[in-house]
Amino acid sequence: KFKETGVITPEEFVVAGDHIVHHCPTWQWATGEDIKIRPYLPPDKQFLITRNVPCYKRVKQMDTHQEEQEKVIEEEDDDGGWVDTHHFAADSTTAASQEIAEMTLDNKVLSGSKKKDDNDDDNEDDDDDAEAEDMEAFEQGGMLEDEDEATLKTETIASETEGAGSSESGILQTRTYDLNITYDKYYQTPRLWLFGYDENRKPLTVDELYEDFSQDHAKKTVTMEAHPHLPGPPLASVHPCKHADVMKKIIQTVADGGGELGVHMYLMIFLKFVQAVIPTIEYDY
Amino acid sequence: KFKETGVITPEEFVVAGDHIVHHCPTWQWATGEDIKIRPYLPPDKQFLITRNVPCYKRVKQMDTHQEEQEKVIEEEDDDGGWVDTHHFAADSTTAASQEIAEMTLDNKVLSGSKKKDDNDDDNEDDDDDAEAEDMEAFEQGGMLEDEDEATLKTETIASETEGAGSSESGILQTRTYDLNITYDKYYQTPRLWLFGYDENRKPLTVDELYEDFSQDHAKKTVTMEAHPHLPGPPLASVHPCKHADVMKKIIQTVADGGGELGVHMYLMIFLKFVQAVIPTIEYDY
Amino acid sequence: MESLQFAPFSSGLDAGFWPKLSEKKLNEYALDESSKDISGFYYNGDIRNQNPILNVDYTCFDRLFKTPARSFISHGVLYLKNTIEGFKECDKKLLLEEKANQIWQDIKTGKAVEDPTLLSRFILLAYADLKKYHYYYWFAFPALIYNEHSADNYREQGLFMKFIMINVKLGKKLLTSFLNIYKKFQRNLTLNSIVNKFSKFSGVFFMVIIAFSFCDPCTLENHPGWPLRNFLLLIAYTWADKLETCNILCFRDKSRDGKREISHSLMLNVQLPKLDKETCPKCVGWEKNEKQKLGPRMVNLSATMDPSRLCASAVDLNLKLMRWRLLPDLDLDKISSTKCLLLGSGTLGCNVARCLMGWGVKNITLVDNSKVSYSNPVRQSLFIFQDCLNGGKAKAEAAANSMRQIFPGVNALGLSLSIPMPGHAITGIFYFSPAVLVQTKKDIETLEDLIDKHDAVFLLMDTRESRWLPTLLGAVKQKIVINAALGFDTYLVLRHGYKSDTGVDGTKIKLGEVIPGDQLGCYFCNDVVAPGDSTRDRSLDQQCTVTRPGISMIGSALAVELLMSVLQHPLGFNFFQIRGFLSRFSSVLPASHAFDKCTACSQIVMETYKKEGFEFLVKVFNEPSYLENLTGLTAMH
Amino acid sequence: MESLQFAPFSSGLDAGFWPKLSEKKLNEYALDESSKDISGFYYNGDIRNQNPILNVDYTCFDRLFKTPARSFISHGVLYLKNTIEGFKECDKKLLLEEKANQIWQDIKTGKAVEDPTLLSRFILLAYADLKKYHYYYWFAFPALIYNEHSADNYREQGLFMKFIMINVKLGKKLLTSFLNIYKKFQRNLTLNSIVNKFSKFSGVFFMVIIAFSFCDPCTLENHPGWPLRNFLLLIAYTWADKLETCNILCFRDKSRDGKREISHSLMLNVQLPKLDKETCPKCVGWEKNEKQKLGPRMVNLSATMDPSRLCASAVDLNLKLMRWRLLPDLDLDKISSTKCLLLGSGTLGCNVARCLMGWGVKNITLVDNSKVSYSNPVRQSLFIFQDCLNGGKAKAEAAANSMRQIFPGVNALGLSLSIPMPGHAITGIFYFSPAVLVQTKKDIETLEDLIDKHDAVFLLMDTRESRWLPTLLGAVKQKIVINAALGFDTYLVLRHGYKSDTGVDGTKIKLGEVIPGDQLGCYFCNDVVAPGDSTRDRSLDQQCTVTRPGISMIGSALAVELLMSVLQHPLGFNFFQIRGFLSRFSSVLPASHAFDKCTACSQIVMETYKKEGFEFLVKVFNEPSYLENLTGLTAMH
Ligand SMILES: [Zn+2]
Ligand SMILES: [Zn+2]
Repeated sequence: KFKETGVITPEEFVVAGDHIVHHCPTWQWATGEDIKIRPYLPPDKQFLITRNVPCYKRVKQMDTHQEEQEKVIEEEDDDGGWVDTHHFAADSTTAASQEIAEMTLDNKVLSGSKKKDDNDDDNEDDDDDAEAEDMEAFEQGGMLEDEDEATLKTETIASETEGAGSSESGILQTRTYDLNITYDKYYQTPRLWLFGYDENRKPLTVDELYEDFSQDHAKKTVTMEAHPHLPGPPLASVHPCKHADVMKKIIQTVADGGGELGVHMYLMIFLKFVQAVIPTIEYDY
Repeated sequence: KFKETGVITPEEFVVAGDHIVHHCPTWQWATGEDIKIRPYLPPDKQFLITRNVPCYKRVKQMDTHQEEQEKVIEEEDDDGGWVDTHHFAADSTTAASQEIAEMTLDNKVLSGSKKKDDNDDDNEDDDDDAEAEDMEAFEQGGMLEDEDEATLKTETIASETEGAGSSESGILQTRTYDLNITYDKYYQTPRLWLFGYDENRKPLTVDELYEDFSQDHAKKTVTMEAHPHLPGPPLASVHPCKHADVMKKIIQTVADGGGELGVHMYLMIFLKFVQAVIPTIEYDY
Repeated sequence: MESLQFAPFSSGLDAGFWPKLSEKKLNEYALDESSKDISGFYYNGDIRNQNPILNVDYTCFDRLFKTPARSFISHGVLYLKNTIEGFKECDKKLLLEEKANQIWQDIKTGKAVEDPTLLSRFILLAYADLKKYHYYYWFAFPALIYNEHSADNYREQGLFMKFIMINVKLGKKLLTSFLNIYKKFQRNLTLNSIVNKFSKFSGVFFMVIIAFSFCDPCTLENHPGWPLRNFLLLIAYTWADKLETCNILCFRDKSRDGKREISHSLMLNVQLPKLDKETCPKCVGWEKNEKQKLGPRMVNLSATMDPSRLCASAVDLNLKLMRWRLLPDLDLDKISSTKCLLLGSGTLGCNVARCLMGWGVKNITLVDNSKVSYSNPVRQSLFIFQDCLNGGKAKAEAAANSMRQIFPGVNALGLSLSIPMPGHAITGIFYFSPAVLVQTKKDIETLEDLIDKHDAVFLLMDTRESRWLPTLLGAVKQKIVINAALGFDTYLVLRHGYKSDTGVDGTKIKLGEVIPGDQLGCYFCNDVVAPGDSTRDRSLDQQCTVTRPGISMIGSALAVELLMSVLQHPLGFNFFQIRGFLSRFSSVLPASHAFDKCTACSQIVMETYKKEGFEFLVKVFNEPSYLENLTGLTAMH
Repeated sequence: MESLQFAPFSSGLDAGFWPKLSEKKLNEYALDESSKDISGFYYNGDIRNQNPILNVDYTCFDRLFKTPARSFISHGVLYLKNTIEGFKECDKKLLLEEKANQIWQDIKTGKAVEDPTLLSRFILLAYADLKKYHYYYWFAFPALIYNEHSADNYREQGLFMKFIMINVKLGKKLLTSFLNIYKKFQRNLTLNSIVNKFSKFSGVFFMVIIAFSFCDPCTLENHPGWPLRNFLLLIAYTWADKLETCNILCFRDKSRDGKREISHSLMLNVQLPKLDKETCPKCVGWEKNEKQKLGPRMVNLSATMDPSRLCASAVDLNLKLMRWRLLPDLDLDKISSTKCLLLGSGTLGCNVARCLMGWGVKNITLVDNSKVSYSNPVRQSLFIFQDCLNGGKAKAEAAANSMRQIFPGVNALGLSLSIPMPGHAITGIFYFSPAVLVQTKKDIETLEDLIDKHDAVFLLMDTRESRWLPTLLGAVKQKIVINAALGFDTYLVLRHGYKSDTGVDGTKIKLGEVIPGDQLGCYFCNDVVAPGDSTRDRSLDQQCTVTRPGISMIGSALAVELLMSVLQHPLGFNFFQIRGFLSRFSSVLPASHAFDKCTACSQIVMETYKKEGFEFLVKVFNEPSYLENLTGLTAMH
C-alpha cells in the first residue's frame, strides 16, 4: 500500500526501522520518555536516533547550480507548491531513480563556487542583552593538565590537517547533528528531527541551522516543534506534510524504471529524500 | 445652543440642577466618592439625587392603549430607530408640548385594564442555588417589643387601608426608587440612574426593574453600568445616547407651539421625558 | 386624649451599603468583631403613606459623615459577626440595654440637651456571607419607654390655628435653650421662622407659642415618628418638674409642583407624667422583619454583586438589546440553547468559539488532539503565551478554560480526541494492534456520542480526510453541519445539506432552480476521489500551510453567522456556501446539489454505516479504495 | 616504540540536558549543593576525525540509567553550585583528587576488575543562571597518570595479521578473568567473537591471541582514546607482576553503506613498567575550553530555552513561511516595523490588535478612555472576566497587557485618553473651565505626539465625531489612516486618501476613472454636515447600539488586511473602501474623491489647523457651526 499512497503504517515503520538499524548501526532504536510512549509502536522501538553526525560545510558552500536545478512540482497548485530537488528533477528522473534503486548510498559532498548572491534575510541580531560573565576570569593556570605529556593536544592535530577537509588524520572541528526519526501518526510518515551543535558542541540557533539546510526546502518545511518523545524546548523538524506525496513520487519513479522497493527500504529512501533538505550532512553511512 | 442640539454643557447642567433643587427639594446635589469627582463640575454639585420615591404599580397595570400609541421615530433609520411615546406621538404633539410648556408637573398614574398579552421573555429562573439559612430559626420571642403599646403596628394600618392605593391614612407597602441624575460628558446630556427596592427595601433584580419601565423604552435604553460617582456594582441607567435628539425634538415642539424654554428648564423637561420610560414612578413632586 | 403610638423606623439600606461593607470586611475589619461607629440619616419630606425610613448608605462608615442635604443624622453602631452562629447567638437584649443606658446617661448629664442628635441612635447587627453574597442583618432603633403619655392631636384643625399658648413663667432661659435644642436637632429649619410667622399672625409679639419641635420622618396623620420617643423622655427628664404638658411640633415638609408645603405637620399637646429619674427606663427598638416577626432580615445580593451573575446578565442584556432594537422575532433562547460541537481548536476553532459566545451560545464543546505551541497564541485567539510552556497545554482543554475565563457563564468543554480518518489504517499485523483498535473504537464512540448530544457541528480541522467521519455522522444523525476551511487568502464556508429520511432522488436540478435544503451537498459531494490521500487538499492544512491572519477571522465569523441564519430566518442572511478570495476581495455563493456517489453523504454510505457500524468504518480506514468501490466512484474513473 | 598519547574526551551535552537540569534544580535540588550521581556514555562507532565525545543527555539523572544501544557508560558526578562565586571558587584540584582516589581504591580492591566501568568516570561542575538561561560548566574526565608507558602500534599492518602470541604461562585463570573484564567493559561486543574468528583464521585452536581490549571512542589512527588510561593502570596494578607488555585492542566499529567495518581498530603492544602500589598516582582530566585554555565553558541557551524568545522565533518563523512559501516579495520587516496606533479598544480595537499581531506587527499602541464592563469580554477579544471586576480595568491598558500575555515580544502600550470632539465644548463660563482647558490641551498634545510617532492610525471609535480630530491630524501629518465602523450587520472599512503637499485640485474625476491615491477622500468627505451632532451617526455608536458578533471580526480583519495591502503591493488586495452588508452577504468597493469642502481633510481646514493650532481646535470644539462656515458648507445648505 505504501507504494500507492506514500504513507506507511506503524508496523511498516518498525520493519523499515529494523532494517536501517541492521544496516546502519549508527542508527538505533530509542524509547524516549516513558510517559510519552506511543501505544502503536513497541516501547523499545519508539523512534530512531543517531548522534554526533558531522556536518562539514554550510550549504552555501555548495554548488549554486544545484539550486538552479530545483524545480517546483505542481506549480499549478494555488498554495505554493513543493520544491523538488535536482535529485528528482524532471530531466534527471531516470538517473535519480537509478541511483536510488541501486542504493549505493554514497555521499559525495559537492564542492564548488561559493554562492555569491547571499539573500540571507535571517540576519537577526543575536546580541544578547543579558550579560554573561567574563569567561577569561575563570581560567585556571598551574594545573597538572597543562604538563601532562600523555594527553593528546587536539589543537595541534587539527592545525596540522587544516584545509584538508577529509584528511585521514587529525580531528576536524566541525558542526555535528543529532538526528531522530519519529513516526508521525497523523501524516503516517516518518519525521526527521535535527539538533545541531557547533564546533564546541554548543547548540545551534535556528538561523545557524538554516545555514545547513537547502534554502528553499528549509524555509518551506523546517519548523520548530516539541519532540514527541523527548523533553525540553521545541526542536527543528522537517515537517512531514509533504512526505507522503514525495515518497510516492520517488517510489513511482523507481517503479517506472523497473525497480521494486520493499517497505523495509522505506527509511533508506526517506533518508535520501531528506538529504535533499540537508545536503551537507552525512548521516546514512 | 441646547435648543439647536439638545445637548447641554456642564455649566448648563449646574444651572438646570440648581433650578430643580430649588423647586423640587426632594432633589439634592450630591458629591459622591471623592476620587470620582469630575473636574468640570463643582465638587458639591456632581450629580442630583432623590431617595425613596414610591412606585405603586407595575407598568403592566397601566393602559395598554398607551403602548399602542407608541411610535417609532425615524423608522427609516437602518438601525432600529427610537421609540417615542404617546407623550410626543405625532397625533398628540400639540397637547404634549402644551403640557410641557405649562409645566404643571402633575403625575396622574393612569389606571386601566391589565395588559393581557404578556410577552414577557425575561422570565429567568430566579431560584438561588446557593442555600440561605432558614430565617424562621432566627426569630426571637419574648422580647419587649411585642408588648410595647407605644409602638405603632404598621401592618394594622396597612391592612386597614388595603385596596385603597392612594388612601390618605396608613402606610402603603410599595416599591421605592432612589434616582440619580448625572452629567454624561460624552453625550453631553443628563443621565438617569435608578436603584429600585421592593416593599421590604430589598434591591430589585433587573427583571423586576423592567416591570416598572415602559417595555419598549426599557428594552431599548436601560442598561446596567457602573455609576460614575458611586461605588459598588453596576446599576440600571437610561442610556443617554438618544437623549440629545429627543430633547431637541421636545424643545422644538414646544417652540413650535410658541413656548420658550430657558436652559434652567432642561432638567424639568428631562424628567418629563424620562417619565415616559418609567411611567409609574412619582419623582418630580 | 389618647395614648400616643409612634411609627417605628424602617431600615433602608442603600444599594451601595453592602458592597461597601463587604469591601471593609475584606480589606479592613477582617476578623475584628468589635463594634464600629456608623451613621444613618432620615428625612422629613417624604410623601404620604410611606414607612419612615432610616437610610444607611455607603458613606455611613465615614468618620466625618456628611449628612445629606435636608436629612438628619442618626448615630449607629455596627456589630459585624464573623459567623452565622455568632450572629444568631448574640445577646440582642444586652445590646439594646447598653444603647438604652447610653441614651439615658446622655439625658441625665444634659449632653442630649446640648446635642439632641444623641437621642437618635441605631444598632445594626449583621453577618455577611461573602461567598454567597447573602447578608443577614437586624436593625434596632432604641426607644426608651416613657409610660402613659397621652396627647391631644391638633392636626386636624389646621396647624397654625391650634397653637397652644404657653405659660410665660417658663421664662426666657428655657426658651433660649429650647431654641438651641431645636437648632441642633433640626438643622435646616429653625423654629424661629415658625415662631415668627405665628407672632406676626397673632399680631402680639410675645404671644409666642412655644413648642418642642422635631423633624418628623413619619407621614401618618395620626401618629408621630420614632424620634419623638427619646425626645419626649428628654423633655420629661429635663423639664417635667416645670411642665405638665408640652406642645410638640412634628415638623413635616414636602414640595409638590415646585411649592413647599408644611401643613401636614402635626402639633401635639402631650402630657408629661413624672419620671423615675434614678432608673434607666426599659427600652424597645428591634425592627420586625418582613413577616412582622421579631427576627432578622436576609438579603441575597448575588444577582447584583456576584460578578459571574453580573457578567451573565450584562451579556444577556446585550443580546436582548439586539432583539429589542432590531430583530423582534429573534429567538435568543433557540440560539443560546443550541449545543455546538467544534471539531478543531485552531485559528478557526478559537474564533468560532468566540463568535458563538458573542451570540450567547451557552453550550460549546471543543475537540482537538494537539497541544498549544509557541506560534499559536498570536493567531489562535483563545490561547496565551503561558499555555505554550512545558510542552504546551492540550488545545481543546486550554480553549475551554480560556472561554470560562472570558465568560464564567459558558458551559465549555474541551476534549482531546483524535478523529479517525479514511486511509489511516487502524488494524495492523503486529503486537500493538489490539490496543489501537480498542482506542479507535472508543474514539469513534466518543465522537458519535458527541454528535448525538449536540445540535450543530462545526468542521474546523486542518485536513480534508479528518472531516469525513463527522460529515457522515452529521448526515446520518441529521445535525446541522457547518464546514469552514482556509487557504492562504481564500476561505470556504459551507453548510451541509440536511438529510431528510426520504433521501436524495438523484434528479439533477436545472440551472437557476433553487435546490431544496435536503438536497444540498456536503463538503465531499464535489469530489470524485475518496478522502485518504492526505496531502492532496493542501489549502486546508494549517499545521504547515500559512494563511493570512485576517482570513481566519472572516471565515470563522461567516461560519457562525451562517449557523445563526440557519437557526433564525429573520436574520435574512442565508447561503449555502461562500468561497471568498481576499486577494481580489470577492466572494461567490455557489450552491451544489448532493452527489449520489458522494463518499460521505450518499445513501449507500449512510446505509452501510447504519447497518455495519464500526465494521464498516474499519474497512474505510484500512482500505483506501473501499469507499470508491462502494459508491461506484471507481467505475467513473 | 613511542610514548603513548591519549585523545581526551570532549564533553557532549545533548539538547535535552540543560532543560532537564534546570527542571531538577527548580523542582528537586533547590539550594542543595551536594554532589549528584549522573551517567554519561560514549560510542566507539564514530567516523574519522571527530573528537571522542562523552555524551550526557537528559536521561543522565536516571537512577536506573539505560545506556543507549552500542554505547558505553561513564559514571559521573554533578556538582551544581548555587552561585557563580561558588562555581568559581570551588577547589577543582580537590574534586579531581577525590575522584582519582576513588578510582585507585577500585583498582586496589579489585572492584574495577569485576566492573571495569568503574574506571570510566567524569566530573561535571556546573552553575545554572536560570534567569538568563546561561549555563557555566566544566567537565573533568579523571585519568590516573601511569608513567612512561610506550607502545608499538600495529595498526598500520592490518589488524588480524598483527596479533602477538601471548605467553601461555598466563594460564587459564587469567584468561577467564580477562574475558570477564572484557565482557563487562564492552557489553555488546565480546572478545570471544574476535578470538574465535582469529582461532578459525589461524586454524589452530589454542593459538589464541590474548589482548586486553576496550571500546575506543577515538577515531585517530595513531592514538588510543582516553578510557585506556585508567584501564592501563588497572592492568599494570593487577598483572604487571606477570606481564612486561600487553596487547591492547582499541576496538573501533563503524558501518558504511550497510557494511560493518572494524578494521580501523588499533592493536597496541604496550610496555608495562612497574607501579608504586602504595601511592595513588597523580591525576589529570579537566577539559580545556574552546580556546584550549583550562577554564570552564559557558553556553547561552536563552534562544532555545527562554520561552519568550522561543515564542518570538516561532511567531517569526510562521511569518517567514508565508513569504518563503507564497510571497517571496513580502517585506516582513516593513510590516513588523510599522508602528500602529489604534484609537479605540472595543470590539474593533481588540480584533485589529490581534490581527496585527498575527501579521507580526511589533509596535501597537491602544487608546481608549473607558473601562472594561461585564458585557465586553464576550465581544472584545482582549478582555476576560477578571478585567471587569472592581469597576473594570482601563480598557487600553488592559488590552495592551493582554497582548503581552499573548505574545511577550510585542511592544504594546495602552493609554487612557479622551479624544476631544467637535461640538463638545471645552471652555465654559464657570469655575471649572481652566482645568478642563488645560486637560484638553494636554490630551490634544498627547494625541498629536502619538500620531507623530506612529506610521498607521486606525480609527476604531464608536462615534463619528471622535474621528474628526485624528482624521485631520492624520491628513496633516501624512500618515496612513484606516477607518473602520460597524452597523448592526454592516461594516465600513476605509483608507483615507494620502495628502500630498500639493493638495487637491478640486476637479471632479469622471465616472470610471481611477482616482489617484492623493485625491481619495476621507471618512468625512461624503458628509455635508460638520461632525458634532453626536447622535446622528447611530450605526457607529457601539456603546449603545448592538452589532452582530461576526461583523466586528470581519471589519477588523479587513481593516488590517487593507493596511497590509497598502504596505505591500504584492498582496494584491488593494481597495479604498469596502462597505459590507451581512444581511445579504454582499459588499461594494466604492472609491470617492476628496471633497474640497470636507470638514476634516480639506485644504482650508488643514491650513487653518497648521496656522492656528490649538486656538483653531478650541473654536471647532466650542462652536458647532464653525467648521461648516470655514469650509463653506453653510453656503451649500
Ligand atoms: Zn456529500
Ligand atoms: Zn475628507
